[in-house]
Amino acid sequence: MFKKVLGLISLAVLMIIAGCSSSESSSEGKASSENKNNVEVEELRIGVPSDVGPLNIYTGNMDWLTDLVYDKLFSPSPYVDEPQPWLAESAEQLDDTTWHVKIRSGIKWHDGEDFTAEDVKFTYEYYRDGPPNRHTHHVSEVPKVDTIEILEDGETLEFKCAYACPSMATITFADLPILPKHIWENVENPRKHTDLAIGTGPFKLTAYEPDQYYQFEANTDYFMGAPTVNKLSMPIIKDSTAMFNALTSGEIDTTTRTVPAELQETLQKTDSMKLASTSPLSIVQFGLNYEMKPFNSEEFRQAISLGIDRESIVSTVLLGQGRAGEKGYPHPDSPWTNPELSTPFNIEEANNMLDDLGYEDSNHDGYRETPEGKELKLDISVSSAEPLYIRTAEMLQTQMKEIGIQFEVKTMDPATYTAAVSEDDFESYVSLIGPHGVADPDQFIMSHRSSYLWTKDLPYPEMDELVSNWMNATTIEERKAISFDMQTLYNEQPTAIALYYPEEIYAYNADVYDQYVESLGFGIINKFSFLPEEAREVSSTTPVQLVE
Amino acid sequence: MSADLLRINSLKKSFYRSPSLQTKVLSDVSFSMKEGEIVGLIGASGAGKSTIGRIISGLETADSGEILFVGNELTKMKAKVRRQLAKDIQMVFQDPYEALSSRMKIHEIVAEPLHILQIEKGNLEQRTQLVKEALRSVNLEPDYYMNRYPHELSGGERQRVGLARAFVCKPKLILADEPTSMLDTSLRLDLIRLMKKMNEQEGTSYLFITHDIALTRDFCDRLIVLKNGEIVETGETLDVIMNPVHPYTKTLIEALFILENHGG
Amino acid sequence: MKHLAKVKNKIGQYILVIFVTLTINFALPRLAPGDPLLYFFGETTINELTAEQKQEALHSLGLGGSLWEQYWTYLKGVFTLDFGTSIKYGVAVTEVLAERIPWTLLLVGTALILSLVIGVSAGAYSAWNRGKKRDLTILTGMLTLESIPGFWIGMMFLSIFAVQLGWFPTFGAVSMVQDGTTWGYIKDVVSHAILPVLTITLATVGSNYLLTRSSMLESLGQDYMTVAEAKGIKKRALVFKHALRNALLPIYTHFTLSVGTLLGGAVVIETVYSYPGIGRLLYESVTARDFPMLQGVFLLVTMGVILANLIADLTYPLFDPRVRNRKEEKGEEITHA
Amino acid sequence: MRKTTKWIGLTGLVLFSAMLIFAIFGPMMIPYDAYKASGPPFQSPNLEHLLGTNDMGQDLLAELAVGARTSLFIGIASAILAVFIGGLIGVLAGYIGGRFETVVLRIIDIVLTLPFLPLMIVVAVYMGAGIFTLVFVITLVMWAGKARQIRAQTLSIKHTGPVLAAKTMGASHFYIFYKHIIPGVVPIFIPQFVTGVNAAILMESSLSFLGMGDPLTKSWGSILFYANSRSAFLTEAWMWWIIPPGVCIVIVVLAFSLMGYYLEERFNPRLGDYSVREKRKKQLVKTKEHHSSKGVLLSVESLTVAYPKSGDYRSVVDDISFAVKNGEVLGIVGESGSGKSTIATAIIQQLKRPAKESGEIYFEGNLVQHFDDEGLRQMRGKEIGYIAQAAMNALNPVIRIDKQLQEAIRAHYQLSAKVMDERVVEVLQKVGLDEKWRFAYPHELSGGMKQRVIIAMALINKPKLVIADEPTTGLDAIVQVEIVQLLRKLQKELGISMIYISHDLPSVLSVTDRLMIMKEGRKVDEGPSVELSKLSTNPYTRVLIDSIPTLYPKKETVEVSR
Repeated sequence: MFKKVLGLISLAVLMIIAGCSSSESSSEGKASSENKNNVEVEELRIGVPSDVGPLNIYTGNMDWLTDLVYDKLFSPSPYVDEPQPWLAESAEQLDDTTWHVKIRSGIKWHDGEDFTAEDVKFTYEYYRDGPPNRHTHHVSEVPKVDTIEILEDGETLEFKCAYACPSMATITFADLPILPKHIWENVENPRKHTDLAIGTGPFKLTAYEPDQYYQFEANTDYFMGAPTVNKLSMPIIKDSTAMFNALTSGEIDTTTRTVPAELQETLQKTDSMKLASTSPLSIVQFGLNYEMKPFNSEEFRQAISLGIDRESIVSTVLLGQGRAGEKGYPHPDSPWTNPELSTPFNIEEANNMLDDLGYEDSNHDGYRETPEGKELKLDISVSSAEPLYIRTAEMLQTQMKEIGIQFEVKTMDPATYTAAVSEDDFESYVSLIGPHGVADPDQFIMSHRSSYLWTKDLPYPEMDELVSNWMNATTIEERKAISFDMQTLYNEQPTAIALYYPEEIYAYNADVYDQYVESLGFGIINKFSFLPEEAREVSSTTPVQLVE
Repeated sequence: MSADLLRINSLKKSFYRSPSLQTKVLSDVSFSMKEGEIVGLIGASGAGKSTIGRIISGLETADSGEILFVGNELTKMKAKVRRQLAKDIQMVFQDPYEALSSRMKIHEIVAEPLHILQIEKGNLEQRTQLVKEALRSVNLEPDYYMNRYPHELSGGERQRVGLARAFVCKPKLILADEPTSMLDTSLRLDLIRLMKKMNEQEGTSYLFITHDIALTRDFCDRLIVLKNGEIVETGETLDVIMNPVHPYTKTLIEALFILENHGG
Repeated sequence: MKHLAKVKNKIGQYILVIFVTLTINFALPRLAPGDPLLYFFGETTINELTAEQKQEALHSLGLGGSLWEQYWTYLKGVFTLDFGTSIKYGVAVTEVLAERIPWTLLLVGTALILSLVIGVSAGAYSAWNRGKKRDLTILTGMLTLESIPGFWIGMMFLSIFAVQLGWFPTFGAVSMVQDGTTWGYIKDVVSHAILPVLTITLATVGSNYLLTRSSMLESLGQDYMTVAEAKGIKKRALVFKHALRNALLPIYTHFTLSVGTLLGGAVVIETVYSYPGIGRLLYESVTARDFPMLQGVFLLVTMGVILANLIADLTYPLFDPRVRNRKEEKGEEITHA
Repeated sequence: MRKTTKWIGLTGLVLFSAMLIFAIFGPMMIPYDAYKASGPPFQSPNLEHLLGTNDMGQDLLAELAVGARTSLFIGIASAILAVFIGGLIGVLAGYIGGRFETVVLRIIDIVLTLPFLPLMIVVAVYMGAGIFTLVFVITLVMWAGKARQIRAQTLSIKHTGPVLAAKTMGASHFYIFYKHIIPGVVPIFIPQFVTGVNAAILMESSLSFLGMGDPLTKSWGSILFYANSRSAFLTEAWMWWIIPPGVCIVIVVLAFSLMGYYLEERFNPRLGDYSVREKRKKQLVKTKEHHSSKGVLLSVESLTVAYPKSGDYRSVVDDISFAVKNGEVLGIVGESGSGKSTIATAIIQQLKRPAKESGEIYFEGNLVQHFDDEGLRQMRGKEIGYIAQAAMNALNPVIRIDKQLQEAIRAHYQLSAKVMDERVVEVLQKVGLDEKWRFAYPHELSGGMKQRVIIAMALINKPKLVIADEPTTGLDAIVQVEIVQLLRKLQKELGISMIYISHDLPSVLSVTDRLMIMKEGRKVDEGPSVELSKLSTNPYTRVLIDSIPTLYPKKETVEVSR
């Protein structure tokens, strides 16, 4: 009886919801049919594997998604060689520490307010002084922006850095989304700001239902031209199988979840499905706790690196869909990475190094003991939600046995794993690091200061010297050169060993939409894929590479 | 020391469910028994007669009152000491199908009191002897019955096993709670006779709880009639049967009379 | 009245249970390592933060202060039904819950009722025909059903009915785009719900069936059945009025208990079908260490279970007149039979 | 029926043994190490790898065999632990009772609301992911339910005869505990264990599937975890990567379910021995016309009823013949087990299965064995009233008295509610019950009152024959007399025939016209009641008659003061 009542209530609730949403969708329908002029596709459905809230910069990190709503001064990202002005009309470096940026005029926020230089000034100051998020170190630390002034014309801003900042335009300007001052100055606690994001970008966020979907509508007044898609619907589908089920059954048109190697063949057979290959600028790495024995020894770390047969990991775990991490860290496709880097596989040398270090198998159990004669057994921590990395770790375990080092794989739930890694409560781990970590050169410096790759408090004279040289360098070229040296140094004794550079494959239904472009590090689902030809040309995007 | 085997002084007992609701089961019951005496406790269902038995045997505690057993105050005893007295007070239950553990063999069942009271501990032969003796005293051939399970026995045989269990440690007092009510007519007298025999041979006393006055006639020395938790009449068995005083006793007897005379 | 005192005592005990459970719910996620900041900032950024910055961030999320302070805030939140903002979703916890509850009720509620109806009728039918071929056929069928893991059924259904045959959608509770009519919406909701409902039903019907069967057999063997049959009443009345009504008592208890459990227990099925229910919300929140969200879900599930328990306790007398005014507590027999 | 039950149990055992053998010997027989790559990844089945390989190139068959070990271990270990812990706590709670019990019960409530997933994570953090963690968590979740059920069982044992007896013998708690409570509870441990194994195996697979198990240990759940995360459902790999572990789970769980079913059917006394009687087809009813002319209402001719016992059929009623005339009261007397009640149920054709019946029963000259179901239904309650033993269970406990009475009318007559209620009031008055009791439930009545209701129910349609099966057993003397008098009065008033069955000779003598004495299924003596009681020379009859205890020995004549 009780259940029946509940059932009726829930049915009633459903009816009400039905009423509400149906009225909503019908009104939307009318609106969209009115301004259909520039539109190529009415609606595109993109499956996304996770969500990040109502696109508050402070609470979620999914760059390609926030990018749809927000614009940056430069575009597309810090991961390309030369980002181009976007919200900025132009930018010039006056001296080592001063930049002038002129913003475009006539741009409006999604709520109709005018976009002004005030917004830019506000945003940069907010990032610098306010609570930290993933972007803030680009103004508060590397580089450090001291003052921001709006010049008399009201459209030009002057940025003054604390020390030389040659890469402002290529990195900072290309990375920081601009927030609307009129909204954010009233936000009391940015982390509890739950309103839907308002930006200047090509798409307006019209609905967000946690764990269910995002809905975007084209910003037809977009300053780079009206988007080619009128409506973006993004159901959130966590499970990989469910996602590709939806794709094959035609319920979604494409997905940001990349196609696993084992599925490639099946999807390729599906009519109207096209597969595009991209380089995602990410690395799957074998992180070592450089603060503990035996990983505190540079030679030991190097021996480990020499003992890894990256090629066989790629062929087994990825079925060849990726490149072996033999070009070290950071990502070799980034313009900021030294192309000469090399992390070879050489068991003999690894063995010799370990012998020299005094790690010998004194009890003949097949594993080396420490120089003190104690048993040596090391853990590889890995998140239980990442079967691919578990497999990778299992392969590492086998490979390390070849050079006599005993490793044991330890799985834990994702949050426990991340906590363990961030609190240095691990011995080694396998995980993925994305473009922000391995393609943004400033981040490489940050990582060395923050304890990610190294920590400030631990002496590392060679690196410290390079870092201070880097700080003092005033041109991008100079910095690049120093960066290359730092990278060479780093890869000789890596604290995080690059295992492989995954290649990511996107599948999409070409019958519905076939205008995708790749934006380096973002894959094919990025805002430029939905902008008209002119806009794509401005930013350095590349046509998609189809998998045959 | 008094000559009384058992003396009950103003026993009271109620059952509580909540402060507002309590059922009086016994209100101020007093009586006594002499050694070797057989006393019948008569009453209809709900009169409280079983409760008296359960209180004496320690299955329940009284709210107030005294129980003197050979001069020992039972209610104030510690459980451990109280248990020692169990040798002298044994109980026979109403339902022969329920009272014997289906998992134990007959000899185990009969030996259980010995085991519990640690009589002849370690002397297995002596124990077996006692068990056999007890079985014989209830006319069960030990060799045939010892290794059987209760479910292989008829109701009458089971009740005799129950009796043998009570006899085995030669108690002074046996509380027999309607031992015959579940038995067929022909078996009732058998059981009564066995009990009587034990009384004559060993001087065992019985507190015989029943609603069937007819059974008490040749068995009990004295009757106590209980109604709604109060004693309404006591006296020599024949006296009570022949000259009931209390109307309740009269009704009880009349009822039987009617049955006996084929409906009168 | 006597009944009242008992109810009071019972409610008192429940309040204690609720309190302890709430405390466990508070403590449990905090005992696990990791905090919501990791989810918030991501692995790279969190390493760049100083201890003060982390503290500040926690504070701004309402998770600052000592454990006692947090506990106090939590308890206050429980009573005012204000759990704050979900860290993961950046939306008020109550809002997320309000959105999820109808879906869970629709899914689990329908499945529970279906499973009950099917299980009870099959169980009763089977018991009535005990030993016959049809009893054994149903029995083995049900036992087999009960042996299949729910997620496995779900995956198979999804592959066959949604992907291969394309009869049903593969994910979610409702399509994002509607045709605008109420009827269309209902059709859409139903088509999304059919497979998961069926899966939960199949996964739970076995236990309802077995319980009904054995409890039916128990009451079929009772003396009152012989008496009722000897009255010459019709077979239908015999089965439904006499046997089933008695057999339903343990089933009712089982049912009320499973209401609460299933509320938070359909995680796996909801994951398979990407259905936005409470179970999956719990799973997601645990993974993200989204404390405010977790607390909200916990409270909901706990209250569901305890409420179901309480309802079972209090309504049982309606179904069984014997416990309505029993003279004594269980096992305390006053007089002999 | 027993046979099929046995077969079902056996099937379960065979399935389980097969899986056990696979688990024990499988890993030895299969030439591949499940933990080592033995071929290229993602291979479909071939001669080398019968089930293909997984994403690491490990042999799937080898994985399955090793997984069997893990899954069985987790299932059995968790079930043992949960039953053991739950059992101990449940037994203690049930036995000790009082506040301790309340506390335990509330703890169980709390445990049953524990959020499973965070619990799993917390435990995994402190114990590390692994099979022992799984066992621990599953036990932690499962023990409470077991404790609850085992407590209930303990409660029922606590008040049984043997325990009370031991108490009066002065047994210590410890003694009672290990000698009576534990042996009494342990039998239900077995079905609890069986369901526990099932639940644990399913739980393991679900947890592993969600990735919360131990992905490094091969179990059926973790195989499915990898299969799912490596898209096996989307490719044809599901046939060899998903079906086999799923089938393994089903086989083991089913095996335990089947064995559990067998144990339940075999050892749960509460399930009773109910089984449905065959449907009766319509056939021409054989008649004996001459009966009615002689005033014979019922005649039973060489009735034999046998039940199977140890492979053979044993007669409980053996070649019994008798007749009941109109208005006559026949008494059937005998010890319990002499077959008296079987005769009663045979007359109304309600013998429990699998009875074997021969001989003929004529009611009003018609052979009742030839009645179809509807014909029997018409006869029952309308022509023949049945008064069952005054046992506690003869009335349906959840239905109000008036409903139960009305139902008896409605089965045969279509009357308005008002008329029916009047009939109910009337018949209640007739059996000497205040009409207000019709609104009561059976448990609200005393034993004597219940018996009156049952009599009322049997008489409500004014049947021609009433069968009273031990109507006074278990009632105390005063009530017995009242019931006996009532029956006789009603019988005379209504002029009905009656069969009065009892082992209580005095009450029988006072009601019946004729007596039939039975022993072990056979008729040993028959004759008019008074004569029989005084003159019978049959030794068995004499024993019965002589063993009647009398208040007033025959020679004495005492006046009872009224």
